[in-house]
Amino acid sequence: TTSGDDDGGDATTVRIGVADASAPYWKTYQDLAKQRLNVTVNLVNFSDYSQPNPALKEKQLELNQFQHIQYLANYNATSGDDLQPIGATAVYPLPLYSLKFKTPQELPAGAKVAIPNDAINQARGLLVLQAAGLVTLKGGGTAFSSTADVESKKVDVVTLDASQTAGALQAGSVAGAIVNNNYATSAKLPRDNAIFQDDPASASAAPYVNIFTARKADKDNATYLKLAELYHDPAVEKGVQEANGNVAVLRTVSAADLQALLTTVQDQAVAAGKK
Amino acid sequence: MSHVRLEHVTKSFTRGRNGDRVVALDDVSLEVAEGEVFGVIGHSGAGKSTLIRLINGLERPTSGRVHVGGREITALSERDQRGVRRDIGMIFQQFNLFRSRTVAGNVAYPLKVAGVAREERDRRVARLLDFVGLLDRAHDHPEQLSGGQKQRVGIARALATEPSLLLADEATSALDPKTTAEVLALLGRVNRELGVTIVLITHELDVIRAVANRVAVMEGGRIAESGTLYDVFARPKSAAAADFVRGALRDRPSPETLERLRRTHRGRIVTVAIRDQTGFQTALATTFLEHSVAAGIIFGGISELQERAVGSLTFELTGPDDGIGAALAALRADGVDVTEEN
Amino acid sequence: MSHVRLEHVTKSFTRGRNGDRVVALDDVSLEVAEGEVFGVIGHSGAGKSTLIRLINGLERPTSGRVHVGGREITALSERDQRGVRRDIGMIFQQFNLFRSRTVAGNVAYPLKVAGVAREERDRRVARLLDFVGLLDRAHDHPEQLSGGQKQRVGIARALATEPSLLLADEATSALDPKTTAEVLALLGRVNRELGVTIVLITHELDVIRAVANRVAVMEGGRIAESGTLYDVFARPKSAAAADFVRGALRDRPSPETLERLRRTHRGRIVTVAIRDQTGFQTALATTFLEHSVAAGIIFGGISELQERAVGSLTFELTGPDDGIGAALAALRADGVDVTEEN
Amino acid sequence: MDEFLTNLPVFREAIGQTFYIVLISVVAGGLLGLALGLVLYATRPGSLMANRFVYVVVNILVNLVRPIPFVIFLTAIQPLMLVAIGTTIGTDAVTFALSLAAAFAVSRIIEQNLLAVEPGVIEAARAAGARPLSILLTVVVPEALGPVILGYTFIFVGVVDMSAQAGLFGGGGLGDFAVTYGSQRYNWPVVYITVATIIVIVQAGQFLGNYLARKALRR
Amino acid sequence: MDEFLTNLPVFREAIGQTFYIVLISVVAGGLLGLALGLVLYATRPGSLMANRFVYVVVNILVNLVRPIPFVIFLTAIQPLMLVAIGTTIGTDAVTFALSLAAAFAVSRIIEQNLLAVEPGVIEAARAAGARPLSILLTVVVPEALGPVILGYTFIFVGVVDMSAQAGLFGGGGLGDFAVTYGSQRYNWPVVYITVATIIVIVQAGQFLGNYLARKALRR
Ligand SMILES: Nc1ncnc2c1ncn2[C@@H]1O[C@H](COP(=O)(O)OP(=O)(O)OP(=O)(O)O)[C@@H](O)[C@H]1O
Ligand SMILES: Nc1ncnc2c1ncn2[C@@H]1O[C@H](COP(=O)(O)OP(=O)(O)OP(=O)(O)O)[C@@H](O)[C@H]1O
Ligand SMILES: [Mg+2]
Ligand SMILES: [Mg+2]
Repeated sequence: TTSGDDDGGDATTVRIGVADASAPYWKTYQDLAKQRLNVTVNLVNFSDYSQPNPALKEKQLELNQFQHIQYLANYNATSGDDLQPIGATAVYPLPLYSLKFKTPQELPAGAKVAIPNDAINQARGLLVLQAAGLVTLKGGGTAFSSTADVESKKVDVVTLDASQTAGALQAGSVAGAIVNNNYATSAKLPRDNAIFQDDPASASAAPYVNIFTARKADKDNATYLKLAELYHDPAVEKGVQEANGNVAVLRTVSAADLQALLTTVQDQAVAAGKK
Repeated sequence: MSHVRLEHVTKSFTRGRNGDRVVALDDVSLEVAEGEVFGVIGHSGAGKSTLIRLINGLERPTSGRVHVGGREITALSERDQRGVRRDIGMIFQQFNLFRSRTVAGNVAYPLKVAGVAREERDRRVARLLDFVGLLDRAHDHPEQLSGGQKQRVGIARALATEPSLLLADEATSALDPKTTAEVLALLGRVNRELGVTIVLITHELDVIRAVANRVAVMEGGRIAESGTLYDVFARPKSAAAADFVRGALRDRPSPETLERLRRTHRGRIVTVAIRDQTGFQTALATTFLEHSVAAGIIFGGISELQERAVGSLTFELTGPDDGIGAALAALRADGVDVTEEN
Repeated sequence: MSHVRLEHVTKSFTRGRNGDRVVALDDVSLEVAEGEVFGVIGHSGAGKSTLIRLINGLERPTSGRVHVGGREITALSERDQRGVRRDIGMIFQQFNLFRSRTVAGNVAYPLKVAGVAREERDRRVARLLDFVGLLDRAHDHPEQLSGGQKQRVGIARALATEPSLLLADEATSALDPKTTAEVLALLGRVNRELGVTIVLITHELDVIRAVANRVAVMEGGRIAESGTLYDVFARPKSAAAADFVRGALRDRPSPETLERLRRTHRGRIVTVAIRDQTGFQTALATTFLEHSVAAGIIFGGISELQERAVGSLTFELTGPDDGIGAALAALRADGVDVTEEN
Repeated sequence: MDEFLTNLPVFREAIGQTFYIVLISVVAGGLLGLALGLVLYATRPGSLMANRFVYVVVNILVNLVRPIPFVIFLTAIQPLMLVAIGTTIGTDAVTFALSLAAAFAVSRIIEQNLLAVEPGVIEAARAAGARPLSILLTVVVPEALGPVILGYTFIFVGVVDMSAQAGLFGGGGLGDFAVTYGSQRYNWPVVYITVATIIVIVQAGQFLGNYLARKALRR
Repeated sequence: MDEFLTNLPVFREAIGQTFYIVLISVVAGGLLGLALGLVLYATRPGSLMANRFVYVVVNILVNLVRPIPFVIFLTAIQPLMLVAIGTTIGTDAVTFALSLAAAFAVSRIIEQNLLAVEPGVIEAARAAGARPLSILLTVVVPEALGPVILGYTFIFVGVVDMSAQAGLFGGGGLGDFAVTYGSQRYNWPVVYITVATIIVIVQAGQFLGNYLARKALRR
């Protein structure tokens, strides 16, 4: 079996780059990997999303699990790499929260709405706001839109670090906020306060399915595929739901399908990059 | 009335790892009268600077009391000491000029502190700088000045506010004789005309002589002797004072000088003390002539101390041996202090 | 052979906003022979420190050349200058002690630079500190010392490597007469015994007198006069030298002193120059006696310069007016330099 | 390059935000830091207004704040921020937080530089009867001015760097622009141009600082 | 609190990482920064080894690096990092980057503090015929030692703060722990305990620095 570059032999160690190592389900996952697959999983936590992919490419990780297809496509397109998805985990809806208002329509004109500032979440957040009728985006918006593409707006969009939108909402600095699920759960934002969200089950949300990613050469590596599968062990899935306020829509998609989807989205990304 | 009074003041410093103590001042009591020029002399390390620094409270005594102008400065808070200090000018041994200020800015500083209005300040600064010969350097910074020029800035700064008490720590040590004389004349003038009390530390006799009324001789942190200028110099009682006076008056040849003198002078060499005796010279000459002794002055110094002459002259005596003996005996009988150098 | 030679050296500094220039040295040429003690005197700001700093290359001249020990230091790179500097000791006017080092560390520094081994270093440091009376303060830091003590550390440091050339900038200005005499005796000894050439800046006559062979008098950046000690002091040719000598010898009463003397002395006051004339005193006395004039010495000084007497005495003359007139005329006829003070 | 041009308006805005954030932080933080630094210097044992209690408290306070991760610091002072400026996000919020952070850093720099001032000149000022505060402001600070100016320049550069974290809280600025429009999108031209702009701003500040320091030092 | 206990092993590891990152960065960055600072000081016009070219180049270089956002800086030096330590992520990578960043900051602090040294003592050393490098190391640095120690203390605190960004690159450490296990999860006990730990470390460093500086200053 394959192993980390530096440690050969039987004892298999796999380094997985993640962005939420603090979530308890990873502990469950690591235990199971040891028991069932005799694989030692080393989690490497990144608080910056721009790093796990280059690190994987540089063979400093064997796998990473923090992104969705859309993010990976974007990365491959812009960096010229060819990283591949080998297993799906879940889709998370991206809801718009408000503490004072019940529907998007109630938001007064000029109210401040926070969205994440990283490229992918920002585009997705803007698409959510557009769907909610709060902004319109240039050319109808793409997975690459940024605040610069806002054509007309009812509300004032402010970008914050993804981890900060919930806090800004709670502090009363904004009237509404796009909050990623993990942060909503951590911030104990009541689910009821989600006044709008994209539909995780819809086909349009398909590119937002989160994935295990490997280097292309490793896309058929049995150990890695098993590790991806292990995510859907009931114990892990339960933990994932707990960590995400039961809003995760768990997905099992075959590696081949994921890779095909990636190709499509990546082509779109390349096209978007050229325009 | 006394302007400055020290009562049993002791000051010691800790030094080194094992906490050794240096006793810089050891039970010093002292009184400086209002309007007096008080000289403090003593060898290097005797405690002179420490003494002066206690007077304006830059240093607190380990024990004892210091009174300035009737107020016990050692009992005052730092805050109350400030009022006292505004009326005290200080010339530092190491100048302590502000590097961030120009020459004019240095002199203006105490005036600013005292709240003197701008025009008045400028006027006074110009006058003082003119006096110390640095008016054309008003806009230079201290590091552009020579040692003596720096000292002159320090003097001008200390005098700026026309304080009623001036503390001068070796105020002319870096100055040439001519400039020293000018500075001392100024000190004399402010003392006489404005009644400024001056405490003057120096190792130069001429400085003391030019202006001091009374002197204290320090030795190892104690005051070995104090009294009027004339008394201390003409008739030193303590070994320390005698020692210092000998070095300072330089009216008696040192052993080395004597040796050199002997090389060029074949006659007998005697030193006669001069103590303010009018007509004394005539008596001396007469005595020598009477005994057919030729006397040549080869060394000596007569200074004027508080309007009286003090010093000594060294003569080479040539003539018949018994004549010389008789002349010396006659002089001694007259009460003249004659020492034969050998 | 000349140890130090300056050829037409000029040094000017820029100052102020409008780029004014201070000419610190103006076309100075100078030669100091090997093994000589060369004194430099002059008023404050005359350019003495600047001159000495050019010799070891701390300052580069604006124009002109400086040779030390046969090498043109002004033509050497900073790197090559270092070799020359190792053989030059320097005593700074402002001491420039290392605050980060103890007293012993300061003295040891040049030895370290010279690569002297540890034991030898410790031995030499102890010997020097013992000499300057600071052995018990070896482990103190400079800020714990008095002004004179700091200067003594500077002296010990400059002598540490037994350099062949010693530059002393007001090396005794902070010292009392006794310590000064000790330091000068040491300088004399290193000069005689080790053949060290010394360039000595001072404003104190006694310092020059004690050790210098030749002197230069500086004035406004120029050398007003130079020659043997005796020539310059006994017969100054330039106004600058005369001016300085008058201030330094202090053998003539200043106007203020004269005024005071006049207050207590009713007779006529005359000053007689003394120039190394054996038997002169007898002649003087005889003349006065002959004319029934009583003469009292009220001021004066006779110093020994290079084994010759130089100075003057101020007399109060009492007696018949015509007698005094005749006596003075007789003295003048004899070639005696008599000035009537009035 | 194309993408850079598309984002030109955002870039322009980012420059404006950076100037806003940096200038206000350096000035406000600089003044507050000067005050804190003076307190640290003046109250240390043996100094002009020696006060063990104040010294220890301020000393600890300054250390309390400096090492806290900026995200947490900003979160922690949110209540204070709401009172002071009514919001916890955006350019003003970041500026507020950065000013505070800069102040604590400045205070240490000031303390260090003032400590190098020779005791002799302070004695000269005391001997003239000057008040401690006046001595601090008219003697101690001017005597240390050269290094103090360089210290401020140091902080200026530090604030420009810290302002990159403004993006976390919607503060914008060039650092955020370089990251979100540049490195996060693997768009290197944007990164280069933006970083170059930052560097030009910093160099300009540094040259000014060096120039002023040289004037103050006169060497 | 419970959650804190669950994460205790991670916390322990984070402490270890922080010590590792901070100590190496302060020592390695400190030495490199000292060297750079000496170059800045010694080559400035009128100084011991005045060299306009070197001075301008190093001056600009130092400013090139300091203001670049840490994320971008770390990305930019990845090729260098691969050569030097064979990885671009993890504790070593962060330590490497922080050491560099600290070095550039240290250089400015050193420069500032050395500038306050009195020219007279340097002249005394030159007059003794000492080499410029020897003067720098055995005279100039010792004369400025008090402030220099405080400068290092300042950088130490700064490095502890910067080490919070280690998380960006999988470097771990207390700062990252406080953010990812604490503030991002709105888990305040974790934040408090972690920040308190950071502060204790920093206070200990500061007290040591103050103590050493006082010894060096003797006032
Ligand atoms: N760096 C400088 N910038 C401007 N002027 C200077 C500088 N250094 C010296 N000078 C000036 O040059 C002249 C000569 O200075 P120098 O220090 O040589 O005098 P000095 O004879 O040693 O005087 P002192 O006996 O007072 O020490 C003085 O007028 C002084 O002000
Ligand atoms: N801070 C200090 N720590 C330790 N010892 C000190 C301190 N200040 C002064 N001393 C010592 O106290 C003694 C008296 O010092 P002071 O400065 O009063 O001497 P001084 O008479 O002024 O000498 P000088 O004529 O050399 O200036 C000296 O032995 C000196 O070394
Ligand atoms: Mg003294
Ligand atoms: Mg001089």
